[in-house]
Amino acid sequence: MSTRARIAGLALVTAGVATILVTHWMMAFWVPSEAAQGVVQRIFYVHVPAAWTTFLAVGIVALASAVHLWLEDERADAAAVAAAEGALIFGAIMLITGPLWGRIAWGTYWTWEPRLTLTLLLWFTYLGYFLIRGSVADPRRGKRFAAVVAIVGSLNIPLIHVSVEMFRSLHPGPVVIKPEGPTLHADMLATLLTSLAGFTLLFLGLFTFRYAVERLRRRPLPAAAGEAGEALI
Amino acid sequence: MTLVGRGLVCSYGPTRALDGVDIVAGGGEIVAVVGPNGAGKTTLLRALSGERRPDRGDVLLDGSPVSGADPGWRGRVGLVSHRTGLYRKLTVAENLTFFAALHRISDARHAVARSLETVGVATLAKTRVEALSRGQAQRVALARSLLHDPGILFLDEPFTGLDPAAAAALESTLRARRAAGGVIILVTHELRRCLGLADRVVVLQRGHKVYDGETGSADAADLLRFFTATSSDAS
Amino acid sequence: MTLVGRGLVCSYGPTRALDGVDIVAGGGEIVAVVGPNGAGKTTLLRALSGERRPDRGDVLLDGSPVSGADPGWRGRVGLVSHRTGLYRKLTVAENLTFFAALHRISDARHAVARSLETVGVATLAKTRVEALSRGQAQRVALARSLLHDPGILFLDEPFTGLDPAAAAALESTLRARRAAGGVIILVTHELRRCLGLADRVVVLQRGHKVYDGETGSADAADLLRFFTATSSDAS
Amino acid sequence: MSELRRAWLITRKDLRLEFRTGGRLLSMIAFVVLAGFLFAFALDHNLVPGRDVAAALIWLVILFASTAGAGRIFDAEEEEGAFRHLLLTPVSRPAVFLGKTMANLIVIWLVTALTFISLTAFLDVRDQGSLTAHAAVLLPGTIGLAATGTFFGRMSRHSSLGDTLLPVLTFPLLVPVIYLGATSTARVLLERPWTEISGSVRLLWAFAVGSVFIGAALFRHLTDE
Amino acid sequence: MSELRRAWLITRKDLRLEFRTGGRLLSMIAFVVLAGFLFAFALDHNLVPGRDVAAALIWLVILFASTAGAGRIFDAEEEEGAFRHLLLTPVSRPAVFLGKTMANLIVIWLVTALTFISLTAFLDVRDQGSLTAHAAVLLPGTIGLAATGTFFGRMSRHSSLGDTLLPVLTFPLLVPVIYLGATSTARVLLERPWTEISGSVRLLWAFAVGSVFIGAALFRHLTDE
Ligand code: HEM
Ligand SMILES: Nc1ncnc2c1ncn2[C@@H]1O[C@H](COP(=O)(O)OP(=O)(O)OP(=O)(O)O)[C@@H](O)[C@H]1O
Ligand SMILES: Nc1ncnc2c1ncn2[C@@H]1O[C@H](COP(=O)(O)OP(=O)(O)OP(=O)(O)O)[C@@H](O)[C@H]1O
Ligand SMILES: [Mg+2]
Ligand SMILES: [Mg+2]
Repeated sequence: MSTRARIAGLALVTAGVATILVTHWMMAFWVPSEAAQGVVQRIFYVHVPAAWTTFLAVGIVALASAVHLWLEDERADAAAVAAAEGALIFGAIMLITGPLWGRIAWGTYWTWEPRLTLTLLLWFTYLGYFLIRGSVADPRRGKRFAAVVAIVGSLNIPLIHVSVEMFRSLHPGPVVIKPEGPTLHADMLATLLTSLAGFTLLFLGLFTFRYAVERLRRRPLPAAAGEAGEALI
Repeated sequence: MTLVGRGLVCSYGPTRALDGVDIVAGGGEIVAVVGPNGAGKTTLLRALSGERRPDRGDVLLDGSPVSGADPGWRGRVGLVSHRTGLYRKLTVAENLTFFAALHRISDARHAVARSLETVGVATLAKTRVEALSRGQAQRVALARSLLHDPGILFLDEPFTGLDPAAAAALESTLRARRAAGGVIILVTHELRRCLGLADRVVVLQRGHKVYDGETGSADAADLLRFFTATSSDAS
Repeated sequence: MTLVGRGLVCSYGPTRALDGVDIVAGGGEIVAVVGPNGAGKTTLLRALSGERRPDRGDVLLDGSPVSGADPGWRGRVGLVSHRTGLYRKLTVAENLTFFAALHRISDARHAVARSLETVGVATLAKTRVEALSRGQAQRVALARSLLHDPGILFLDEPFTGLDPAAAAALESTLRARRAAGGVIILVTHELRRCLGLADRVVVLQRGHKVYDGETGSADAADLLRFFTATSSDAS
Repeated sequence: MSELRRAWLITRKDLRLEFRTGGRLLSMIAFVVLAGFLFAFALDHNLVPGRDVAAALIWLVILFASTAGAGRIFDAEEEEGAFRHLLLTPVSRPAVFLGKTMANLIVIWLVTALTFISLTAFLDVRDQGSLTAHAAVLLPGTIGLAATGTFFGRMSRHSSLGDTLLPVLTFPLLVPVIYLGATSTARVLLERPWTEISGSVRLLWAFAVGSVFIGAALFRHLTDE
Repeated sequence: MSELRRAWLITRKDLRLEFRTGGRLLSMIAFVVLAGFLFAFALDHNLVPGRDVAAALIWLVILFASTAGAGRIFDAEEEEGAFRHLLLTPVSRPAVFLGKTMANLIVIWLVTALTFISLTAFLDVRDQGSLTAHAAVLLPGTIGLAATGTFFGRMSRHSSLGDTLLPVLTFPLLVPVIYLGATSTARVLLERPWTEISGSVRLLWAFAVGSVFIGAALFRHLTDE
């Protein structure tokens, strides 16, 4: 199991990294610059895929958490933990690229506008996910509690998505995912989708690795004699 | 009917309150659980009643596992705990009627009146719980635990605050329920009373079971010595 | 030192919980107060300690009236009541240190350590009260009542939740305080224990004193019969 | 069906406790009336018409009622440890959640009604917007807030860290509700056509239904150890 | 002197309980930040400048903190019946009152500070009025409200009638304070000269000193039966 997981993880990570390298080439030499913002706009190809990968990760955490609550399956909890780490990592990428872009596009790193605030809170929620697991006295209760947090926290995603329309917002609205279909130059769309593929592959690779490690960590240790005897009763 | 706890382990954070306890209680049997303060008696009742799922081990009724998540199981259990578990701002009758309705008792009014009769506080039905004395409140708590005629009773120091008459009445109620085939697990510190009342006694110490035997057997006196000798510290 | 309650009357609204009770407790004497549930024992302690001013009657210490409004009096009184009276979110040591400071105890740390030692919970000093078992909390409540070495002790069912070892330790503590000349008023339902421990026993019933005599005298056995016979209803 | 009846029993019991204690309701009443006073006196009515702050104020008070309620709704349950006995009866967890949410909701409604009266009295917000339209906005909003309040109120009782996380978890849920609610109420006050409001109301209903269902489904994880 | 030290012990104990429980403080923080959000998004900033509601909002939050605090400040005392044991120590009643008022006050200050931050963030009320001037207005106002809160909080615990009477009793006291406070803060925000404000501040101080002294003097009638 664990060798297979290692091979699968390695393959996925390699594919992801390769695709991301291709994206970088596309970003640097291939895709046309956006008219208004110029070169700066190219951070778009990192920012948006990072955001979507975060969403994917959060979705997996919520799903796995729901399964864990329902079936009390350790595997589901391990999957949730693995995905939650991904959510934190890709969320961090999004939260770093966003302000960098904002510094140039808006003249400020940060403003308390709805999408940014909600995104930050989303990230904190999944930080809290880990804190709560560790801090509740009974570890099993901690897991279930964290699962509840994960599910409630994931409700944030649709809100983040519609927040741009709901509130007066600085942040640009959807250019790809909207009812009328994408309003984006075809080359830009291609670059974006390539980048998205790379991020997703990378995430799935890391996820597979982390999942295998979690499973290993939870395997009951070859116990001392007393422990083993007790377990048999 | 037999209630079995098998290899029960319960921790509060780093504290292991129960560390692999096995306990068996048959129908028509009163099992007394004794032990020094902090031994894990209350925790044992919490695990058996399903209020707290044990970290390890399981609870079986007639061989099939039970859990607090199962309403069927909860309907068969009666519990008296350290606190009265009543709503202070409601009257005695309001409290009991509320719990009777949640227990789906069809003739709630009658059941409430009868159980208040049993514990001798019938005249207090319209009094708010906050205006009761400690012993009166304890009687109401007992009435609540008997309301739905539960087959399995968990009693955590039920004699607390009861005057001798009420204590005697409780003893005879328990004897009657034993005769009717109920399972009764009784935690108490009054060794004399428990030796007179219970069929079997289990001694806990620091989360371990250190004694388990018939009260009638010759060991009972030893047990008393044993228990009082080793329980000098609560921590 | 003699504590006297004279013609004490206390009502809760229409309920007369105490209806003209006289009680005398000398220094070096343990007076037990017994009686059925709702007889007014707790109310009597509240009146004597000054927590509740009686509607009529007064409390005298060595002939001069005392009142809960007088800090000097409050400093001499120790109290154990039905509830532990501890802050659940504070640790055991924080609780006791707080009360020690309010009692103007100069070497608070030492006093706290010593009183925890006495009740056998020294190792729990850093535990929050919410994480204690019932008996452990009761021990801490006892420790708090002894902290400032009070000359007058009011104990309302202090044996609640104590294991036999702790109960024995409490008995010997009380004996030692009696020897030192303290006034001790003890409410309990354990007749055997109170007959063994107390010098005098007072029986309350529906707010009236119905018996008052030495425990050594021949009446004690009668008393037991008398008490159990008449207390069939708590209301 | 009979679980609904049991939920209603819990509601009735909670309301009875609420009215006998009085504390929460009365402090809310005091707060509402004082808030009306405050804005009536503090704002310069030549510059700021009362109507412009009325919507925000209404929702602020509703928020207050559900925030203050969130923590307190389980206080009476814990006073003498009654909740564990309630949980030990065969009543289902969704029924407990619904019962408590309903009690919470009724208190919020009372407070909201009072707010309207207080605003009418102090801010001269009179005859503005039809009552039906106001109710149509307030109904889903208060349902959603009551359910969230019950859920997180229990959560904060359950774990010490949960408490610290509470604001972080509730914000993303509450901010949009409050925003949608306040803007819709403002439009109702201005007597704008219903089509300008219906979109928000639909979102509020989605939130209300979602939080009631998710709360009911997940509640047992906050009650069974 | 040593009674003051004992009062401080009570304050420290109360704050410790407050921070370990978290509930009250956190629900206030949530409320404050959400209130900021709400007014920031709900008001049309072209019509209503944030500054105009800022003063009312600050005082509303302070009022909320002291109202919510009033009932809860004695909750932890009653949880296991600790208060009667506290009262049975030789500590004087004024010291108990001062200790609890101080704890109440510190929580109110924390909430007020947070309100300023939240308003600065959400309502763009930045660099308006000197901090010293704001503090000069808020100091007596919060002291007065904390003392009244403690007093009436105990009163509502003490008797069931007190509870019903509470709003009736507190209103006449609180309305002027809130009014004076909010108008003064509004003037500070507008950077009006101090002479326009000093009269109100003097009245606020009179209220603060008065309520602390009267509270301390009368407190024993609320504690000793
Ligand atoms: C400052 C911190 C920022 C954060 C936290 C942030 C967050 C996000 C998130 C969460 C998404 C995904 C939303 C969704 O698809 O539902 C997103 C998408 C996007 N962001 Fe940002 N962003 C930030 C700054 C910026 C800036 C400065 C710009 C450009 C001016 C920008 C432009 C975009 C664009 C164009 C999209 C794609 C929209 C779509 O097609 O849905 N972001 N951002
Ligand atoms: N909520 C809790 N959190 C942490 N530790 C706890 C908690 N409840 C109990 N404990 C600890 O677990 C141990 C067992 O407690 P338990 O209440 O089961 O004892 P017990 O046998 O019922 O004692 P007692 O006779 O005093 O009632 C004790 O050491 C106690 O300190
Ligand atoms: N707060 C109260 N309000 C109204 N009535 C009360 C209150 N407290 C006690 N009573 C009533 O006063 C009477 C005496 O109560 P008290 O608590 O003194 O009895 P007790 O002798 O201590 O009983 P127990 O043995 O049960 O502790 C009882 O009838 C009781 O119902
Ligand atoms: Mg116990
Ligand atoms: Mg009593």
